[in-house]
Formats: sequence, structure tokens, C-alpha cells
Amino acid sequence: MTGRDVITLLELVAERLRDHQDELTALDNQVGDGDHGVTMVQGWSAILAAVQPLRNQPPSEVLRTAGQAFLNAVGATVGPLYATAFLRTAGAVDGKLSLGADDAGHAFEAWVEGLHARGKADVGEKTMMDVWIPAWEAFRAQRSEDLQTKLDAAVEAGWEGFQRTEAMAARKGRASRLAERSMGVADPGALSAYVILAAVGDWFKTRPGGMVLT
Amino acid sequence: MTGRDVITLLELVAERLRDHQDELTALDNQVGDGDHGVTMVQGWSAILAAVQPLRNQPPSEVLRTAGQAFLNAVGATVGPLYATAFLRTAGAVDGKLSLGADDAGHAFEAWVEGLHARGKADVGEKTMMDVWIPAWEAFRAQRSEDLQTKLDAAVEAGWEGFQRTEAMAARKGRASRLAERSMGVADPGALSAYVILAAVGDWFKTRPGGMVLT
Amino acid sequence: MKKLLNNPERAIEEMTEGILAAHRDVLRRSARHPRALVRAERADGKAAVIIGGGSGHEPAFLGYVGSGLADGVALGNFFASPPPDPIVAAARDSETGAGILLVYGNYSGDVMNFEMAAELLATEGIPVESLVIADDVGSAIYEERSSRRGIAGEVLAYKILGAAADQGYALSPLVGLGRQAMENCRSIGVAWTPCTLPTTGVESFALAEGEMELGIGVHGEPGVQRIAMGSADQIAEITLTTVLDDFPIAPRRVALLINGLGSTSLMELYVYLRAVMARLEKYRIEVGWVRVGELITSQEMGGCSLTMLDVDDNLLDLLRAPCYGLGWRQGC
Amino acid sequence: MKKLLNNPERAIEEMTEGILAAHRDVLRRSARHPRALVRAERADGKAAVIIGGGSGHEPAFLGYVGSGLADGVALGNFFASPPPDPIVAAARDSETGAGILLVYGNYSGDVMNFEMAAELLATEGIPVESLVIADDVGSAIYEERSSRRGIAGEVLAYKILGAAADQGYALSPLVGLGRQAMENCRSIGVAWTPCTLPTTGVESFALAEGEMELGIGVHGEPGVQRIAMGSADQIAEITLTTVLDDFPIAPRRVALLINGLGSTSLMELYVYLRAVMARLEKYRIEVGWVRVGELITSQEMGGCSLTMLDVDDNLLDLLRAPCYGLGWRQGC
Ligand SMILES: Nc1ncnc2c1ncn2[C@@H]1O[C@H](COP(=O)(O)OP(=O)(O)O)[C@@H](O)[C@H]1O
Ligand SMILES: Nc1ncnc2c1ncn2[C@@H]1O[C@H](COP(=O)(O)OP(=O)(O)O)[C@@H](O)[C@H]1O
Ligand SMILES: [Mg+2]
Ligand SMILES: [Mg+2]
Ligand SMILES: [Mg+2]
Ligand SMILES: [Mg+2]
Repeated sequence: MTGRDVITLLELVAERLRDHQDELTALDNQVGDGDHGVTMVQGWSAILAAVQPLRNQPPSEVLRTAGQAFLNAVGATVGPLYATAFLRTAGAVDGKLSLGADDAGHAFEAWVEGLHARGKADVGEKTMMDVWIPAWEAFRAQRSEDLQTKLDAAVEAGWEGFQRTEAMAARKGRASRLAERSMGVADPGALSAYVILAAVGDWFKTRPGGMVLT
Repeated sequence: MTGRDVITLLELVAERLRDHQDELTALDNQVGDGDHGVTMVQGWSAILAAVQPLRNQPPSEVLRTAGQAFLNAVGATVGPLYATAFLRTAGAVDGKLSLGADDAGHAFEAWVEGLHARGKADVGEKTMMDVWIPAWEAFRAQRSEDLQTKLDAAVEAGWEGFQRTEAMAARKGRASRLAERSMGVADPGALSAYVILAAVGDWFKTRPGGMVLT
Repeated sequence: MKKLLNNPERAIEEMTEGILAAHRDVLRRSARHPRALVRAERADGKAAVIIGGGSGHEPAFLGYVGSGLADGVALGNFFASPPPDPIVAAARDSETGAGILLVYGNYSGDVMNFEMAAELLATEGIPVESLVIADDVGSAIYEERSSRRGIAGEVLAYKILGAAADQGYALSPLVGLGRQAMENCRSIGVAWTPCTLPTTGVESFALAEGEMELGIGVHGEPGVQRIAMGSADQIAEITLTTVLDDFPIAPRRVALLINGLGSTSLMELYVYLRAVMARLEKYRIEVGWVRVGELITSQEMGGCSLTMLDVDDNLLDLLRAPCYGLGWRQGC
Repeated sequence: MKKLLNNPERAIEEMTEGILAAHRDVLRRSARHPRALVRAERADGKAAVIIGGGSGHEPAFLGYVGSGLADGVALGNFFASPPPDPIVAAARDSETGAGILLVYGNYSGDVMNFEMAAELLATEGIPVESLVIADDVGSAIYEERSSRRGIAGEVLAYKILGAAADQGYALSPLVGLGRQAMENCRSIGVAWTPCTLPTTGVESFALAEGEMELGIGVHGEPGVQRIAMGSADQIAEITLTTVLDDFPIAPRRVALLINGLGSTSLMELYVYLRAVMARLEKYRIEVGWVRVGELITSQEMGGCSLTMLDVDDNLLDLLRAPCYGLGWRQGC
């Protein structure tokens, strides 16, 4: 997986986020301030613009640039969160010109650790972490060495995590002020997290050569 | 017609204006600023409050007080107009303790002259004068000496005058800025003028002793 | 209707009580009439500027009484001229021998009531002059400009005349200054969402999603024309052109007032200002002074107006002079 | 959505251009970042106060940069914290050796971005302190008050800290002053009509005719409770009680800020103020200072907030000190 591959993956995520923008807006309108769809789409567009010139750069360079671009384009709550995730992930694969199957695990771990380090949210607080943490745990716990199998498990766990946010009362972020009133509506940040996660799963599926990373 | 009679006449007018308040609001909303219904009802309520203690005073006193009360309660366009009409009418019947049939003509003439002197509007300019001027002219022109016949003619002419305002382009007052856009909607001030006029006609009909003024 | 009120019939009284409780340093009620407010401290030995008009346009008109502004104001009912009594009360409270200038918008109601007030004051031997503001280009063609109504240009008149009177202009030069300034003042309004009069609860007009009124006044009266709602740039183009075309000679230096009518945000007003200023730069018309804000409103109406005043150094100085009213404070 | 805009994605940029064109005497853009604005004239040798937050709340936050106010501001997207870069840019432009105080509302986004900015500034050896404003009683109970969000109380903080910094408070006493003042500051918001984010065109909530949100923030987020919309007197009662009950010791003298959220008219705000002041008089709480207006808005939202600050003479002096920003001008 080269820098160029990372870019096509980011492109797929951007497309999926655009498809879900109105849904994200609608959820954030109910528990937050209604900007989450715009924020994610804007942020990912900024990523695409910034990484275009980096087709021949190593993955770490693409990821680092993506993080900076996302942060500067959106700020907001998700800016520092995903920026940190990108930067940590870049750090985990630093120097490598191409990523192999092994690196996927390190990258995923760094991603989730970055989010956690910045936002300090845990499972059950009605945030994106209700997707990312179970997804990472399912990925890691999966006995198979097959990357696609592991990713499928992650996507499934992420989906379940997203669904669980509906019944939760928010404890972190803007929605936490609503407390009980936030119950009954799923968390917008959890949905966008799932959209990203599912796009990653799909991207690996459609890759020429299937699961084999080079 | 004593001061006490004038008060009951004013009471009937107030009641009729209240009945038409929403209609007046709706018309003024289309060609003006939407306040005409409130203004007329407020103004006439102020009249009633002010004249209550004057039951044993001569008609001129009641009319003068009514004019002052109306002016101070509403201001607006109609305040100075009807205030002047009341004051002139009071002047026309000054000193008399009771009004006879003869006085009705003088009073009506003074009323319309007062409006005209203050507002300088003529027939065809889409104002209350499109009711009052034809009404007065029909009253005067009516050959019969019978007051009720004369009043009936006035009310009929007033109604026709009101209806003609619908097709007119306003030339005076707030609606004049609309020019052609005011066409197709009748004038609110003309409607309230007709409501007052018709109430006067009806009041005389329901008087014990019919047309006979004492 | 959803408004933060108790009984709408008492709203004007209750607002006045709130204002007087909070701003004793600026305003006081005239002992002569409850609907007449005057400066907290009477300014002696100067011509007094008395203003007034219907309520529901706050901060107009009571926001423009204070040092460097008007001396007194008469409050009417919602969208209705005050009667003569409070006008006379405000004038008599403020009069200190140098006469009275009555300044008001050109509406049949205001004209009749202020004229009656002027007659009453004249009867008492008080020198009175009147200045009727007719700045709304949308309300009559150039040839009939004396029949135009007054909109946001009124506020510039209060500021200029208030400053000049405080600087010692006598009554006759004062009215001359005002007349000349206002001959060079033009406004135009646009609106896209209606206002609701508290006393009726009825919306002033209904427009489709893509429509707006061009040439609207400050009472929710329909405008001159119902047109498609454009972008800020397009609205700047049409409003600016309407105003500029009305000047017999294009001005070289202007003061601009961008007035929000109620629910239009400051962000929008500045986006609009940007478009207006860009066009003026193209025409090489210098902008000597700008103010953006809600200076005369129509309840929660969505819309704005553009006012342009052809200015000389003296008018600029008067606009920049210190003043302290609820609706305009600078340098004090 | 009917707004006076061109492309909503460009609205923040175009607004800024409009503001900079009109108010060169107050604000300039930082050469370091287009979303960082600083005072037109840098104030030397003093602790610099840097503020910021999402756009769409105008005149917050850029209206509170100027003499006697903050030194610089970072503008975020609509309802979104600015990223660290413009915060750092505004700070570096304003820093003259006496350090930086970052002041911002308690939102997860703002906290993370401002903390990142603080780290970056600290890396450069610049002394940095932070003050997080958490005045909204509606957003968390007393025991969890450090997690409350910041609403209109933020504006009082900018004024107090801006005045104090200009008067020479060094960084450490400055942050101490701010912390102490804000511990005695409480706000609560109510709203009855929604706002529309220009970038989505979606209304923030839907309420029935007789309903309102109690404890709403400044982003159209739902409030704490949906209750029947009452009269101004009833709303005064519930909001004032909510605020007062939250003070461990009832204050004896207070400063009041009545903030309009967008489409609520000045008349309504004063009717509400009257009701609030009448109740305070009953409780024998002195009102030492009042401000009524649109200080931090939520687009065209209908509603208002009440902010109460327990004041001593020093705070009153700081509130009354001259200042000149687009959102607050007095004595300059
Ligand atoms: N501390 C946190 N850690 C992780 N995610 C968080 C945290 N706080 C909030 N979030 C996520 O951020 C989402 C909101 O993002 P967004 O709408 O872009 O920001 P904002 O709340 O500033 O408007 C929430 O739905 C939640 O999933
Ligand atoms: N100069 C005038 N003479 C007579 N009637 C007039 C004149 N100008 C306006 N009117 C009448 O006044 C009515 C409007 O009254 P109202 O709504 O109370 O006042 P405003 O226009 O000040 O809101 C118009 O419908 C018209 O009939
Ligand atoms: Mg959000
Ligand atoms: Mg009317
Ligand atoms: Mg009116
Ligand atoms: Mg946000």
C-alpha cells in the first residue's frame, strides 16, 4: 500500500461522507448544533486537495498532510481528534515506502489511540469512540490472520457500536449537556466514524489483488 | 338627540368596529401597515371611556371630548382626521342641549368638512373620503325631508364609494406609495368609514320613536 | 406569534419602564406626558431637536435621544404616529428659549400630528421649525420626491442635527443644514420575511421561498415590486443602482448606512456591505463613513436597507461627533 | 432558507472582507493567517487577550477586539471552533513580551483547539494562560459546573479582561481576575424559534406554537427542557430563579446582560428586562450595571439569555471603562 493507495482510500472515504452528509446533519441537529455533516465533508475535501501532489510520497507523508489539512479546514471538535489520529498513524508507519498487512494493525491501533489520547472519551459516552474502540478490539481479537476477515469483524463491531449510541445519554462533547434528552437519537460522530470505517473495509475489498498488501 | 343619545350612538359604532377589526387588519395588511383595525378599535374604546361621565352634558361637549380622546389614544393618520371631524361637528351644534332633525344635516356637513380640511383628500384617491364625500352628497341631494330616507341614501352611496376603492390606485396616505399595486384591494380607511356610517344609519332606525329627533 | 411580551397592549409602556429603569443616565420621562421621553439632563441654551414616530422600530426612535442626538421623543402606538400631545410635551420639556426643530418621517399620520403639534407650540410663542424626512427612493419617482416616505435616512438626520444643535447651531441654520443634507440623502429597502405586529398577531405579507420585496418601508407595507430574491451581490447591484441613479449628480464622497430590519444577521449585512463597497470603488465613489447595524427595525422582519448620503467635511464631522443614546453611542 | 448571502461557503470570508473594508480603524487581518484578526493598532507592553470561536454568532467574537477589549480573535467555521493555527497567528501578532491570555467558551472543540494552540505557543517560549468560560447554568448542575458551556457570560469576560489588560494587569493577576469574576457569573438562555445554518439550510429545531426551549445554548442545540412558552413575566421568573438559585450566596450587587439571540426585538428585551429588574428589586439585589442588546447571536434564532455577574467596585469600573470594538463601543 503506497502513498498513492492511501490517497485513493481517502478519496473513497470523502465520497462516502458526501453521500451521508444530510444524515449527519440531521443527527447533529437533534443532539448538537447541526454542523457535523458539513464539517466532515469540508474536512475531507481539504484532505483531498492537500494530498493530491503527494502521489509519489510515502504513506506517512500523505497521512501527516491529511491530518494537518483536516485540522486547519475544520477546527471544531473533530478537527483535533482526527488530526491527532492521522498524525499518530503517520508516526506508526514512518519511513516506510509501502505498507504491508502487518502495518495495518499498527496503523489502526495508532489511529484509535490518537483519538483516545486527544478526546479522552471511552465506550458508552455516546461519541465516535463507541465505533472506533469496539472496531479496533474486534480487529485485534479476530483469530484469523486474514486482513479482510479482520476488517470485516471491525466493520461489524463498529456498526453495532454505532447502533448502541442511540440508547445512550451523552457524556462527552456538545450533546452531553442534553444528558437524558440525547437518548433515542444516535450520535452523529459515531455515524461518520462508521462511514469512514466501512469505506476502509470496502476499499480493501475492491483492491486489485484482494487482501494482499504490497 | 341628547348627549346621552350621542353616547349610545358612539357605543354602537364601537361595537361595529370591533366586529370588523380583523377585516380592517387584513385590508391594511395588504395596502398598508396592518394597524388600522387596532387603531380604530382602540380609538373608539378611548372615546367610550372618556364620554361615560358626560351623560348629562350637551352633545357638543360629548363630541368635543370624543375628538380629543380619539386623537390622544391613536395618533396615526386617522387620529387627526376624526379628531378634526369631531371638533368641527361639536362646533356646528355648539350650545344646543338637544339636537333636532335640522341639526343632523349641519352636523354631517361639518363632519365631512373637518375630514377634508385636515386630510385634503378628494374622491378617487382611495381613502375614507371615497365613502364620506359621496355619502354626504347623497344625503344632501335626497329630495325627501325624511331623515331616515336621507340616511339610507347616504349609507347606500357610502357602500358604493367603498366598493369603488377596490379598483383605485391610492393617491393619499401610506398606500399611495404602492400606486398600481394597491389596485384590487379595497381601502381599509374606507371600510371603517362605511362601518361608522352604517352604524349611524342603524342607530337611527332602532331609536324609540323612529326618525323623530327630540 | 411568539414574542417575549406580556399583554401586547401594554408592551410600549412596559418597554419604556424597562428602558427608564436601566438608563436613567440617558433618558427620563416627561412629567407632561407618559409617552414623551427627554434627555436625562436638559441641554440649555440651544435649539431643541424633537423626534418621534410609531413604536415597534426600536432602537428608533427613543434610541436617538441623548447628548449629541435629539432632545426629546414622542412615542406612538405600534406603527402609528404619536398624537400632538406627547410631541408638545417633549418639546416644552426641552425648550430653553432657542426654539424647537421637529424632525419626522414623511407619513400622512406623522405629518398631520406633528403639524398640529407645531401649531400648538407656535400658539405658545415658541419658535418652531419642521423637517420632514423623505429619503425612500422606492416610494416615489424623482419628480415626486417630496412625497417619498422616510426610512433609515431619518437616523442620519437625527445624528447630524443632534450634533449640530449641541455645537450651537441656531434654529434657522439648523433647519437649513438638515434640509440640505437630506436633499442629498437616498435610501432603498428590501425584505424577504415578514413582521408581525404584536397587537394583531398577523404577518405583514407572505412571500414564496424565492421572492422578495424591493422598495419596502419599515412597517411591512408592501414594496414597490415583488422580484426574485437574488444573492447578496445581486441585491447590492439593484439597490445601489436604484439609489445612485436617483442622484442628479453622482456623489464623490458618501456616508453609508446599512440597516438591518430585524432578523437579518450582522454577518449578512457585512456580506452585503462588501458587495456595495466593491461597486462604489469601481465607480470611484469614496466612502467617507460607514455604519452597519439595526438602527430602525420592523420587528422581526428579514431584510435591510441601504442609505447613501452625499457628504462634505462638515457632515462627516457631525456624523463622527460624540453622542450617547441607546441606539447610537460613540465617544461618550 | 432566505439569507442575504452569496455562496454560503464563502460567507465568513466575505463578511470579514466587508468588516475590514469598513473598519480599518478597529481591526486588521493578521499577515499570519486569514482567519486571525487583530487590533488595528497593536497595544505594546501589555498582556494580550486572545479570543475566538465559531462564526455565525456575530458580533461575537470579532466584535470584541479593539481598544479596551481583546487584542486578537480567531474565526472558526459556522458553529465550529477555529483550529489552532489562526489562534496562534492572532496570539503571535499581539504578543509583545507580556504573555498571552486565551479566553474561550467551554466546548469540547474549543477546548481541544485552544489547548493545542497554547502548547504551540508555549513551545515558542511565549507565556500562555487560559481561561475557559462556563457560565451556562442550563448546561450542567452546580456540582458539575466546570463542565458547563460558555454563553453570553463570555462577552462580559472579554470586556473585563480587555479593560484590565489595557490598564496594565500582568498576565498572572489578569487570569486571576478573570477566574474570580467568572466564578461569580451565571447565564441561562431561552428560545422559541430556530436558527438556520447557512451551510446546511436546515432549521435547528421545530417547536409548536406554544413551546419554548429552556436552557438553550447559542448554537441552536436543544435546551435542557422543552416547556410551555410563557409571558415575559413568567420567563423572567423562571430564568431569574434558575440563575439566582445557582449562587451559593445571593449576590448583593449585580451586573446584568440581556442578550438577544437574533430575531427577538429590542422592545421585547426591554419588556423582559423590566420584569427581571422588578424581581431583583423585590429581593433587594442592587443592579449596578445593565446592558441590553445582541451581543452573541445564533443567526435568526428567536430567544434571549440572562447573564448575572456578582460585581464589586473594581468589576464595575472595568465594565464601565472605555472600549471600541464593533460589538461594544463606549467612551471612545
Ligand atoms: N471527547 C470526545 N472524544 C471523541 N469524540 C467526541 C468527543 N466529543 C465529541 N465527540 C464527537 O464529536 C461529534 C460532534 O462533532 P462536530 O459536530 O463536528 O463538533 P461540534 O460538537 O463542535 O459541533 C459528536 O457526535 C461525538 O461523536
Ligand atoms: N389624507 C387623507 N385623508 C383622508 N383619509 C386618509 C388620508 N390618508 C390616509 N387616509 C386613510 O387612512 C387610512 C389608514 O389609516 P391607518 O391605518 O389608521 O393609518 P396609517 O396609514 O398611519 O397606518 C387609509 O386607509 C385611508 O383611508
Ligand atoms: Mg456539531
Ligand atoms: Mg395603517
Ligand atoms: Mg400605521
Ligand atoms: Mg459545531
